[in-house]
Amino acid sequence: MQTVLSDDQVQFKHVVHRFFDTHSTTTAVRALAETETGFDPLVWSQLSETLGLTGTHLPEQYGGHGFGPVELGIIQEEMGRTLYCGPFFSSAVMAGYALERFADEAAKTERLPQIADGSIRATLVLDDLNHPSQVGRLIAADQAGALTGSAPIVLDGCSAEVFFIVAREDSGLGLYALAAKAPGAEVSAQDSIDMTRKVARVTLQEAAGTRIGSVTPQSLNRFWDLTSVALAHEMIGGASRLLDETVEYTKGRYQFGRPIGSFQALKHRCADLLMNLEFAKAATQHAGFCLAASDQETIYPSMAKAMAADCFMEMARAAIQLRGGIGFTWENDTHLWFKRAKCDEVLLGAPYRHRARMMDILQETQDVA
Amino acid sequence: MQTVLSDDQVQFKHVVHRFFDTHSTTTAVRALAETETGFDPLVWSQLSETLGLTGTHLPEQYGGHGFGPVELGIIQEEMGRTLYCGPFFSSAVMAGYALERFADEAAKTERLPQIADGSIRATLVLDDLNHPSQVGRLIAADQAGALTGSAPIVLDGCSAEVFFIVAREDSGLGLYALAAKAPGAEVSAQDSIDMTRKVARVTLQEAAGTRIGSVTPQSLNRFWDLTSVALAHEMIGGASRLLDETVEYTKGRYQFGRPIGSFQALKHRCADLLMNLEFAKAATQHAGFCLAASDQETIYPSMAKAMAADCFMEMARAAIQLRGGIGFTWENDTHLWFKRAKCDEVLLGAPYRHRARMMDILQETQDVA
Amino acid sequence: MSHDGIKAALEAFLDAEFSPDLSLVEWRKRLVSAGWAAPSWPDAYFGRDFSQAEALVVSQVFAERRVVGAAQVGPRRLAAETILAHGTHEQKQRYLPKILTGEHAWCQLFSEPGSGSDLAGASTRADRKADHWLINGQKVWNTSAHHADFGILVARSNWDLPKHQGLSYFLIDMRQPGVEVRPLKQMNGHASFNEVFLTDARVALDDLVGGEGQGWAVATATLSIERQGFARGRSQGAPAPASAGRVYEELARELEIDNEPYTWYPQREGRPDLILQRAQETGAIEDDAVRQEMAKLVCLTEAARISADQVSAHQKSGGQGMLPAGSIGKLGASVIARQAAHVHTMISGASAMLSGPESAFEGVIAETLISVPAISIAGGTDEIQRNIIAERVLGMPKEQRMDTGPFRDIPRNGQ
Amino acid sequence: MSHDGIKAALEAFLDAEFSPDLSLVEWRKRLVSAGWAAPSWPDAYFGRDFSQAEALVVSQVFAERRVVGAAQVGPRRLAAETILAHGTHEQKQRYLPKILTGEHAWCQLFSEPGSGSDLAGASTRADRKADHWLINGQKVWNTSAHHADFGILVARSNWDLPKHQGLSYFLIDMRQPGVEVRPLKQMNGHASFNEVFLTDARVALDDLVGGEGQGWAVATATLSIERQGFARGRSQGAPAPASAGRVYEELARELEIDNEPYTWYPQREGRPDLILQRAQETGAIEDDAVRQEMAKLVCLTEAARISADQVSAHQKSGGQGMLPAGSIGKLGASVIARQAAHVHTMISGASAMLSGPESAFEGVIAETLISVPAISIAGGTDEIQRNIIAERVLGMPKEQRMDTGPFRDIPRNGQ
Repeated sequence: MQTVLSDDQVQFKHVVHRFFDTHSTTTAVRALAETETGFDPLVWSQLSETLGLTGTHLPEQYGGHGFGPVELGIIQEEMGRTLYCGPFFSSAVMAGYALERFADEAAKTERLPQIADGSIRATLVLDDLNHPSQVGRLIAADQAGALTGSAPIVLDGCSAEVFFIVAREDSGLGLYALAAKAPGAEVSAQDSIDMTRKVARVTLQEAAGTRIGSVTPQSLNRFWDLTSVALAHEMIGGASRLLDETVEYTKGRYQFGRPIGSFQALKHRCADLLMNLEFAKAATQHAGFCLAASDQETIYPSMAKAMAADCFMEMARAAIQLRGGIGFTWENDTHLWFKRAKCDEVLLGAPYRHRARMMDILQETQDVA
Repeated sequence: MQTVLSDDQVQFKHVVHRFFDTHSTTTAVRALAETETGFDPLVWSQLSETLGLTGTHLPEQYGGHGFGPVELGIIQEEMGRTLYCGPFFSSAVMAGYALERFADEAAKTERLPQIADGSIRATLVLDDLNHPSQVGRLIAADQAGALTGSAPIVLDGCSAEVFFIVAREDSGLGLYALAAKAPGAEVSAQDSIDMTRKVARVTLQEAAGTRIGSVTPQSLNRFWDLTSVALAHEMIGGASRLLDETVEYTKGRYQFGRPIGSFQALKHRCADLLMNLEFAKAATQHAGFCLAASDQETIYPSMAKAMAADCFMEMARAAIQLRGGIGFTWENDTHLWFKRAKCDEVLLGAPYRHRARMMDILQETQDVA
Repeated sequence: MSHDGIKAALEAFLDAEFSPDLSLVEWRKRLVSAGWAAPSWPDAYFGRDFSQAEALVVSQVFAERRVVGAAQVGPRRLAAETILAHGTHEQKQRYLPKILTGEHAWCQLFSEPGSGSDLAGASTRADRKADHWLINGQKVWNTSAHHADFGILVARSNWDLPKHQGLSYFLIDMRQPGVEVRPLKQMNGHASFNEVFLTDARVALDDLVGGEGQGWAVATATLSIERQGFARGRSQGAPAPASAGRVYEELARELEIDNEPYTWYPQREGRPDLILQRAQETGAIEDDAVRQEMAKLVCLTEAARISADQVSAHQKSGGQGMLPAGSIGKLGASVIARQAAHVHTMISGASAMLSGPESAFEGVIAETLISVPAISIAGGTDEIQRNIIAERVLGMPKEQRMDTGPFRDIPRNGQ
Repeated sequence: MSHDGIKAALEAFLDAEFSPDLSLVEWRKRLVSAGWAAPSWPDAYFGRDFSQAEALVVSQVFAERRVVGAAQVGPRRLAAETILAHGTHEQKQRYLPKILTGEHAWCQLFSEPGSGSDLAGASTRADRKADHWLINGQKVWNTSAHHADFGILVARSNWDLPKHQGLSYFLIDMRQPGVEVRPLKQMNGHASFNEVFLTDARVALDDLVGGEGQGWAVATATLSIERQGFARGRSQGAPAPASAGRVYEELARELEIDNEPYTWYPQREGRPDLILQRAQETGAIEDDAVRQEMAKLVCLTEAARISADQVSAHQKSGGQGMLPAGSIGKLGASVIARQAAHVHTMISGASAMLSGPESAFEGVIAETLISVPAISIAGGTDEIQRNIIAERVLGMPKEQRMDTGPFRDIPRNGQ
């Protein structure tokens, strides 16, 4: 199994880094946060068509580039660093992986290429975002494929063109496709703490979905692992950026005749933050390598999600605290990451749920290494 | 309800403080730790006969002084401060409270006065020291009062003259008395991390106990609360002493040309420790006041035990850490408190069990204030 | 004066003078003239030289009879107490009555962008001209400055002295061209504070408090009043006017303006009070991992409450040696808020993301999650509190200072 | 030389010279003479100038053929590498062979009771006499000093220079009347260290390393070797002799003495490896509160392992920028040990009190609970590691030093 990024992957990271550094400045992020759809179509077409990022992790036979969770993690990390605003996670990651893992062959062949090249923006409608075992409690499909129920949190629900919906069936769960504007589907924007990622409630009343696949517990768990690790990378990116900028701030800010970064309390806090970050980053990278290497279930994806979330949240808290009052203002950028941290923390399950999940897997497999 | 100690109680505290300051020096503690029985009979007779401490919390009608958990807490706190070595907690507190709460009238009249004046050193044999609901799993009584089973941890089991034993009966639990040297009772010393408090295993094989009372779930819970709060006071005493001495140490120890107490990392750590101590102390005192005021079950005893234990343990860890290597040596006294902290932490239930118990009570009563 | 005597005199006054149909200002003018507006103040300055116990009798009568008292809330109280203690006879005569009547609102101009924790490092300039002081600089965190008529201001009048010695304390008219007030929006969307830009603003020579170079001593007095108010404010809260009549309506409007900056303050404390109900509603209370964290929170909130009760019981009985209580309580409030936010997050799960009308308690929990960072900063950061506890309570040695020379030579921001 | 060539030459040598019936010293003398004892050392000094890759081939052959190599474990390695790098020709000739053969054991005499974290604050005196140095002072934390024939010693030869400039580095004969070694018992009952009292002890003028006043530079080199060894030691461990014959028996005895101070070292790391089994045995694994803490521990141990693997992969591929790895890993080890002790305590409950034969894993858990405090102190406290990380990795500004003047004027312990 891989231990560190290959030279090619490092190269790729530089390319992606430059792109988001240029196109996802905090000025752009602040502007997009104020819009309804929350993304810039031009940047979207550049990253999907020109750079092909949306297809990175999807199989070549369905229009993707055939790379895996590691390369996707690189993209997510850079997006988290710059708080990229756009439907990448909802469409390419959530909907893309759902199709790849749950859809039948025909649906994949028809629909994955559109996700992979970004020409269609889809999103996944999951009625629970806390734990895979709770999915399907709120949305049900009848035998004709009519979907009824509601999902309170759907990423980019207002701007997506297509919904893929996981719904409870007589036995088990099925995957359904539905045009966003289809009769019986009602979409209402929800206010989120994190203005840089839009969410909506999707309510379905006998909406005529097309059944395109089955969701098994195994495939749902695998999906959960893949998306959790992608999200963990986003959090690591955000946390790294915050640490860099916070340390810089303490070097330049003077109080009591000295830079505040020379006060031992701040130095030690930053040292602890770096240790947490290094550990969470190692865990997250390793989870990506594991997913890339094998389909076997391990503790690492949940471990990565739990550690990255705790790390990002702790980092965001510290980033505000170490700035003092200015860190609590709207004008200062720190809160943008703080709010992303808070939402990422609970999206796909809060840390304590992932720790519980780790222990379940650990007991099943009894094999940590 | 009381909020702070009365003038009389403060006066009492001074008297007790002076006594243990004089009679429980670390030299004495170290010497007693090396003995088998772990106590000095002379000091025992002074504190029981001369000062009457053993009867403080027991009712006057049974030879006690009729004070309550608050005055007992004062004694325990001073004992914790000086690591007093002797059977006070096992005999006066555990056995004394067990008699008072579980025994029938005749047994109280006969036996409590001997506990109260310290002329008999008894101990309580409980087969579980983690949670009241688990008591009685290992020791059973048949209808003739023959006791069979084993308790792995009995405080001062080797030096006690009488055992009071809680045993499972056909329905419920009973309290039994047994001479320490009675046939069928086997006592073997156990090594404890804390050399300043002796423990033993008591194994019973058809030992002919005298049934002297019944143990109801309510009375067992009350007993658990009373003993937990006494123990919490001991821990607060130990933690206070450690903080005082650690702060003094940092003022006098020089590294890098300055007292280490001037380093902000150490100052902030000590500030946090003081806050923890103040909170744990407030909770512990309040628990004593609650127990003294009413028989009603509240969250405060378990809260006190959990907070005092976490505080003492954290304090002990810091006391070693802030001394550096010297704090890890046998010659330095800090480890004596560290080991007491570790054992007190788990005696009568580790903090997490008391927190769970708090929540059970909280849900039952729905009334925090 | 006997307590009964006070009561009788006050009730006679109220019977004769109070009417709910008076304007708020007119009524308070009567209170001020009679010495009932601030009875613990000196006879010479609108008061009656009452002891604290006597003043308490007055408050009780006001409360029982639901009579409106003097304007007290907000920074105006800091200004009043400071002027009373350190002001000149003329300043007292000029400013105090209109503070009591509520005709003049005040704000506090101490903090600066470049000196947050280091208040004595203020670098707003006060240059002495022939007949006035000329003020230039920027202040920040100025609650209610946009409503204020006057401000209490700390500025540097001498740059060659060490930092604490070069400050002076002024009373500044906020309604002048050189003073620009801009609202400062926080990360939780509220704008409770302002930035104040001072550009060739003027202060009359008479409006210096405590003498040139005495600014730090006077500011310290103001801060101490503020801290006492913080402790008191938490247990009392403002009395809610409940009756009909012009005086009550005008009071309600005054309080609305005064309290507006503080509407989210309960949220910055983490709203531990909502935890149990939320956990029961969502069913999270059945989860043992959540229960542990809830229990830890209950331990903290209860211990903080008990500890505060013990401190005030000690103080009432004239006890001492509990000075650190303020800093320990403040540090505790930070820990509580953090733990409460943590537990709220666990309880809400993925829906903790939501902040709109559909979210828990109509957005109160969401506002809590993005307000708690304030508690460990405002009014002295946790780091400052820990310094205070370590040095003043535990007596640990101070660090060598790097800022003892002439102020102009000290490295600072914006240089 | 090609790797195959090395292998062939070495195997020929072993075929000709090695016999399990040789005495350990006799066999190692042959190794030293032939340059196979330390092949990466210079040709001129008992080695073969081999690259690391070439030396690895040698190790592999030794391992495959289960042949005993040079004495390497413990402080003797620090002495050897330091002498090799900074010693004189005569020192190398005199001391290195007997280190390699194991005839001489060494110890490290750096730390003092008055200077723990502040190693450069050593105040053991080295006074130059006509034909020797006279040493007076006390050292502490000297592993294996009671078995040592020689010690590497840092002492102060000049009190008028700043602290780092007044130190010198010596090789001292431990078998002389002026050297008294006393065991130092730790709180866990082991005595892994010693105190060493130096009273008019003598060092020959020739036994100064690196010149007078160069002590800090040489000591830094030794410490750096120690740190590398710490990192390596954790992954390798000493090869266990498994065959019969005199040479193996003598090696077993040597290793027993060398390893004796370290028997409890696994316990100071918290024994996270025993958690799962213990939790299953006691049933605590079914408790959700315990599971959360177990999961946190697994996160830490696994992340530390993965992070260390990444660091060594980077280093192998010649990567850089990962220098902090040592301090971060060490800080992580403290956190892990603390959490492991916490979880062990939860799992054991009241029986965590017990330490005798009846206790869990025959006392190993109990020893763990009273050994973990060492991990955050030994080899540089957590506080020192955090300083290093903040200053060297994050580039945060150093604090103003209070100890820059002549050493005799610096406030210090025991003055």
